[in-house]
Amino acid sequence: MDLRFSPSEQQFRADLRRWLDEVLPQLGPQPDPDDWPARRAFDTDWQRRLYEAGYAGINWPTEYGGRGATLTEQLIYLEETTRAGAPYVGVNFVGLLHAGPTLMAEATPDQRAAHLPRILRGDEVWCQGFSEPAAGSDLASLACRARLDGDHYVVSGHKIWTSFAQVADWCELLVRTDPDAPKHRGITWLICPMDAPGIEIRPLRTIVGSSEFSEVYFDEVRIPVANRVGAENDGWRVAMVTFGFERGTGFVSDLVETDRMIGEVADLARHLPRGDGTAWDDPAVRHELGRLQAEMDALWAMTKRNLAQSERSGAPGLGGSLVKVAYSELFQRLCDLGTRLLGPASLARADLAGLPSGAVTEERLRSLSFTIAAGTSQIQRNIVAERLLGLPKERPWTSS
Amino acid sequence: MDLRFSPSEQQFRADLRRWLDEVLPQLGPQPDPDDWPARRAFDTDWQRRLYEAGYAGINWPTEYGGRGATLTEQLIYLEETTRAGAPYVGVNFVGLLHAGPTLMAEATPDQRAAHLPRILRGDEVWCQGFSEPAAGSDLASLACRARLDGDHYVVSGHKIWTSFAQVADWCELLVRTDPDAPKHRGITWLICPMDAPGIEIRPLRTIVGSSEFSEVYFDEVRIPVANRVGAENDGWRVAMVTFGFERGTGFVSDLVETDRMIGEVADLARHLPRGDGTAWDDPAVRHELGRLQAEMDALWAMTKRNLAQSERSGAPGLGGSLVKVAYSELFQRLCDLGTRLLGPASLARADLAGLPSGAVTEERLRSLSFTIAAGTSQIQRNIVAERLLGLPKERPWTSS
Amino acid sequence: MDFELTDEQRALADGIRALCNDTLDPATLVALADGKPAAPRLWDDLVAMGVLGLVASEERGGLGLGWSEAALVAEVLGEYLAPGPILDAIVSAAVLDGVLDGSIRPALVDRSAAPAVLCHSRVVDQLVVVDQDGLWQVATSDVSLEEVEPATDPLTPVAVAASGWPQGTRIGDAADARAVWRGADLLRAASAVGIAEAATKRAVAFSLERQQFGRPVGSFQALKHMMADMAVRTELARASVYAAAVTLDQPEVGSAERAVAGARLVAVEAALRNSEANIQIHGGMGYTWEVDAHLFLKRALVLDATSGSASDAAEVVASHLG
Amino acid sequence: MDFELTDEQRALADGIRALCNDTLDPATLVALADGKPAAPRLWDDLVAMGVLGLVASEERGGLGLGWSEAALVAEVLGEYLAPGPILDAIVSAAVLDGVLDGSIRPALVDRSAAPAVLCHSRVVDQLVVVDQDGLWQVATSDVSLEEVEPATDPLTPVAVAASGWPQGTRIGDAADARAVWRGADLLRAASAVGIAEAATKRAVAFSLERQQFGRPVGSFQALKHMMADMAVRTELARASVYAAAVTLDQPEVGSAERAVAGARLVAVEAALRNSEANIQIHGGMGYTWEVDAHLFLKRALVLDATSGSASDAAEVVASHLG
Repeated sequence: MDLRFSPSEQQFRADLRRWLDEVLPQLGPQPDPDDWPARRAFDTDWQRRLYEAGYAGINWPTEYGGRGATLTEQLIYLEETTRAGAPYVGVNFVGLLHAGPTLMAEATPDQRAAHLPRILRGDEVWCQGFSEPAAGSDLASLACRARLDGDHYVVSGHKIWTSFAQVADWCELLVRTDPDAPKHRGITWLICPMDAPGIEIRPLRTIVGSSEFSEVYFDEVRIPVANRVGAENDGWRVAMVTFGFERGTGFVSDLVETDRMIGEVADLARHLPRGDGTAWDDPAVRHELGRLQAEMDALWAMTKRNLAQSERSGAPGLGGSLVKVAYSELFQRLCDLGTRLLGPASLARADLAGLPSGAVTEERLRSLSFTIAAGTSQIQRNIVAERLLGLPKERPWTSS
Repeated sequence: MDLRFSPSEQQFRADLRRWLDEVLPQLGPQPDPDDWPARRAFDTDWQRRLYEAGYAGINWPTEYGGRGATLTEQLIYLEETTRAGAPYVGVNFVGLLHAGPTLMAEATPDQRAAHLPRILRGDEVWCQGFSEPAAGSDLASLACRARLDGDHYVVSGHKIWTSFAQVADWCELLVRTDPDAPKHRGITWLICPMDAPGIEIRPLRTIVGSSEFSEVYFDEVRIPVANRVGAENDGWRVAMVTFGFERGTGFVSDLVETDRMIGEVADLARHLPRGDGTAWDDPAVRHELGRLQAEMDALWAMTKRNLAQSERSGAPGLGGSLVKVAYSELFQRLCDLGTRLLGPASLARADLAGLPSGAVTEERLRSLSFTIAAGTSQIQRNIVAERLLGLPKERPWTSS
Repeated sequence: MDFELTDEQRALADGIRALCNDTLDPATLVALADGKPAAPRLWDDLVAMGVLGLVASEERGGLGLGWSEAALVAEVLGEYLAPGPILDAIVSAAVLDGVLDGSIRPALVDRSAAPAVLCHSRVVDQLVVVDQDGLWQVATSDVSLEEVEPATDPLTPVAVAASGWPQGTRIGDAADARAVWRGADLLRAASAVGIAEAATKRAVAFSLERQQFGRPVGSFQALKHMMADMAVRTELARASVYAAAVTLDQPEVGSAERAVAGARLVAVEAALRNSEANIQIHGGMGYTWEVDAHLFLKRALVLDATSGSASDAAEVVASHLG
Repeated sequence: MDFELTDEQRALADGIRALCNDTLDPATLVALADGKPAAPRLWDDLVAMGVLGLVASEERGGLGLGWSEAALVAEVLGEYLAPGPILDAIVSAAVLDGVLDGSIRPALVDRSAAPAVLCHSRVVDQLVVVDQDGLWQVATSDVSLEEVEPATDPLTPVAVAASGWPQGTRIGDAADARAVWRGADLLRAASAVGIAEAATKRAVAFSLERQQFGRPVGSFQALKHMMADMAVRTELARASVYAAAVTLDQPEVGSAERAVAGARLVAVEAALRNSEANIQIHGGMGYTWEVDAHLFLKRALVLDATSGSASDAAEVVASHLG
């Protein structure tokens, strides 16, 4: 076991840091979160800069133009960019981390050539059309229908929780091509142009009032058969293939942010007047933060173990589910502590009396999504129980 | 809503208190918990005293010689006897609180006459033969077999978790008389004499080393058909009938004890040196105890509400499950705090350095049984979810 | 002893429930939360029904009923997310004229709370300021208030008084101040019980309807047990709040200070945890603005932030230990 | 960076596991817990294998390996509930002669802990006393010790020194004392990881075998999720302990003080919660002496009681915040 970074890893970090120091001041201010065209412009500009500096596709193989970095380098990359406050992957998320890897694994050479270089340069933006109102945790029960009409699929249905739909050029779309097959077997994976006639996008407001997600309605949308990735009715397997691409770095940025926020809440406690001193004088507050930090340090160490194991095996482990279960609830506890400390200042999602109450209260609300999005904590615990511990799977319900 | 006690309730309390003041000093010391003959003698002596003073069968109807007290009087009775440190119901538990009520509801006049007065006077002691090694939470799957042979049932099987088996005269015994019927339908309720040939009792040590429970083995034990209560194969219903007898007082003594123990742990904190002061100077300790006390007060209030509702409806509510879920976990948290406060003194189940470490550490271990015995917390939550909230029942497992 | 609602108490709660059913339908609440003009007649109806005078003495023109009745009303108002400073008005009516006839809309503030935030500033015209020395009346027109947006709870708009609360006119002594604040804490806790109850009902209804993997999600044991815990928390909170209310009405049964602090702890905790669990059970839909799950959490946060700190309440209960 | 065990580390852990499999079968442990004479060759074998010299320098006759190796060994020993002051011996061997050849059996005590309790008093002949000023050697024959029964953990008999620990002979300075105690805390935390792991394995095995309602109890989601949480706690604890061990070996990667305090918090908590959950999952059988579920909880309690208080550890971690 070795936690020291090698000279080449240290060099990688130093180079990256130097570049970030140089480039970040050149960026304009973060756009308003609800101004999607501005967000696209900002995020794709950043992607282009990464591309030019050789950091685009940090986890993509070199054969597809990626950096092909080791997992430790990816960890350093995510750690440094997050710490430095560099832009998030943002609107490039689906292209870089989901659709792109799927195309690498399953698409035709033509399809790859058409999309991968453009994704990498920030020239095209993707969104994901998987979830449906009645198919959340039970994704395979999706109903969005596609029938073959000559050399086109004609798609009708309704997708939900689609991020970036407003500004995406393409959508990785799961549709049901065989309604009579068992639910996992009648699904097909399509590359859907978002400017096709018949697509309607309705933003969905979140509990913090933002338009992070949309509903996307498909009304007889015609998609060329040439846009199909993988075989007809084999889309479930195609969609699952990217899980093998994820090897433990999925939550690195979130952990770095959580670590930072523990420090910010501690700082808040040190500045909040309480009696003759501050909230930090209360051992209960200090110990609660100490425990959160100890668990955070453990999560960080676990991430490094996951990476080391994935690096050796070449396969993803179950570490992601373990990290997500623990980290999402840790973050919720942290935000709960933050608002409790704020007291009356938590009545608004805005900074009051010089306190960072706006951010803390906003995170308090936002944290509710952490145990829901990307696999609820219930689903994650099922995964850990069934795949790691070998406990029995849920059985279909009898109608007795 | 009125929490004031009426003049007659106040009189009842005053009389009881006076009697307890008078009688308790006359009792000998509590016997060793593992000396079962001494425990029987002590507990039945106490029962006889209660009987003579008119407090026996506080919740039994007057027609069976009981006091027929109101629920509020029962609450007062349990509160006062527990606070005064009066003996527990002890070996009389099954007779007074389970077998007796079952006989009242389901037995023949002869069976009632033979047992009820003797139970009330402490002349006979009962135990319960319900659970089996393979039938715990799933009690109805019990396998202990009884076949009819002339005017006797011949019983063979294996019961477990039987308290007082060593000193009981009688056992309320559930046996399977029809192995081919659905599991709830082939069970019969028998009055089993514990001196019948073929019964072997093997004490089972608990994690605190005590012999609170036994396993009871039945090898061709002959029980007269006249000892059957209710119809053959109707024993499940007969056994369930006592649940209707319980109207919210089941946990009163436990709550009074828990309340006392919160005070004791607070007292411990006030005496434990910590730096220049005591553990009580730590706000984290005080707040944790304050929260526990607030929840305890809420449980006590909830018990009073349950009683009031049962008094009006005449029926038991689901209050018992609610109280048990909350109280058992509260008690565990309290004991956890107690041992954490003790630190090195918790290394022995004995008083060290003038601290009450023996009792606290013993309770810490004993508390583990609270979420298991008398319906695990998982079963209790199922009950609350299904019966109070109307959520779907667990379905049988399909063998897919 | 009979710790069950009287028929009169039940009828009072049913009356408020009927009123809320009429005026606070989900569409009205969503419109209000969106800042759209919505005109619930709630306040006028409450004035008309005399509900604001529940605890005010008959000499003051109130009904002179008890805290038990006020707590039952506050619970229902919480369940329906009733907006506006109604609880403050009920408490203030005992010390301030003009509340009962609807001519003023008062709010309570604690001078020691920092920062100095006023809820429902747009409709409040008089403040009852509580501090260690007594009770003070301040006209909001005498306070430099600044609206702050967005409010955490869209149904509870807030403003900040950057330079704190003016001294004001003395209307009561320190004991009055403690009594007023204790009453307000009780009603906030009662309102939290309503939140906890409503969150549980919403979760159960949703989980019975929502199908995943060919079965209602409410049939999965993880969610069943989550909802069982919600029910346990609600019932504990309700018992605790009712006991505290009765203790204010019947001082011989115990310490009002301990009872109210305990009720605040248990009830606000129940409101927070249940409203969070309701969001979790709703899954993605629970994270949307359109579903009302978030409004219960946001109201619970308001109750937590306006009832002093939970630590202080725990300290009060602990001080009675031993 | 490669935070995975080397082949040598894996072989070391496997060796200890094989030894424990041979000498600490369940029957031997139950006999030991019952106070019956049982003669596990464990100590002699550990001496023979040189395991007690894992961290002792080569000049002292030790192996001069690292804390990483010692932590891996302590984890396996915890998993098998190995009795005796083995962890103390591993740490003491770095500062005391005679441990490695088996001629003395040492134990570590903290002078500031009250009351003054010695674990494994029957077999310990030398004490290493840690205090603020330094490190001290005391022969147990110079201490007035009284055995106390029953011990909380039947595999960890205890005695009390009513008049505390004698001053003893100075064998190290304050920095040595801190280093020794830190090493011991690390190994106790590592042993707690073993407890957490073993409790999880036992729970899973039992829940797959035990049938209720016509299905293995491990198929009920409530228990599945309880065990998933056990796995999460174990893996977090393991990562935390390994990171702390590596931090002792490679000081440039972080603060050893913070890392060990964090590992103590996370690992002992995992041992306590997992061993409790294991008892719960076993149901009634988990509450019996015959099933070993209780022994894991009792050992976890010993680790909690001998590692300073969790609050102190949280304070240490908090002091690094900001």
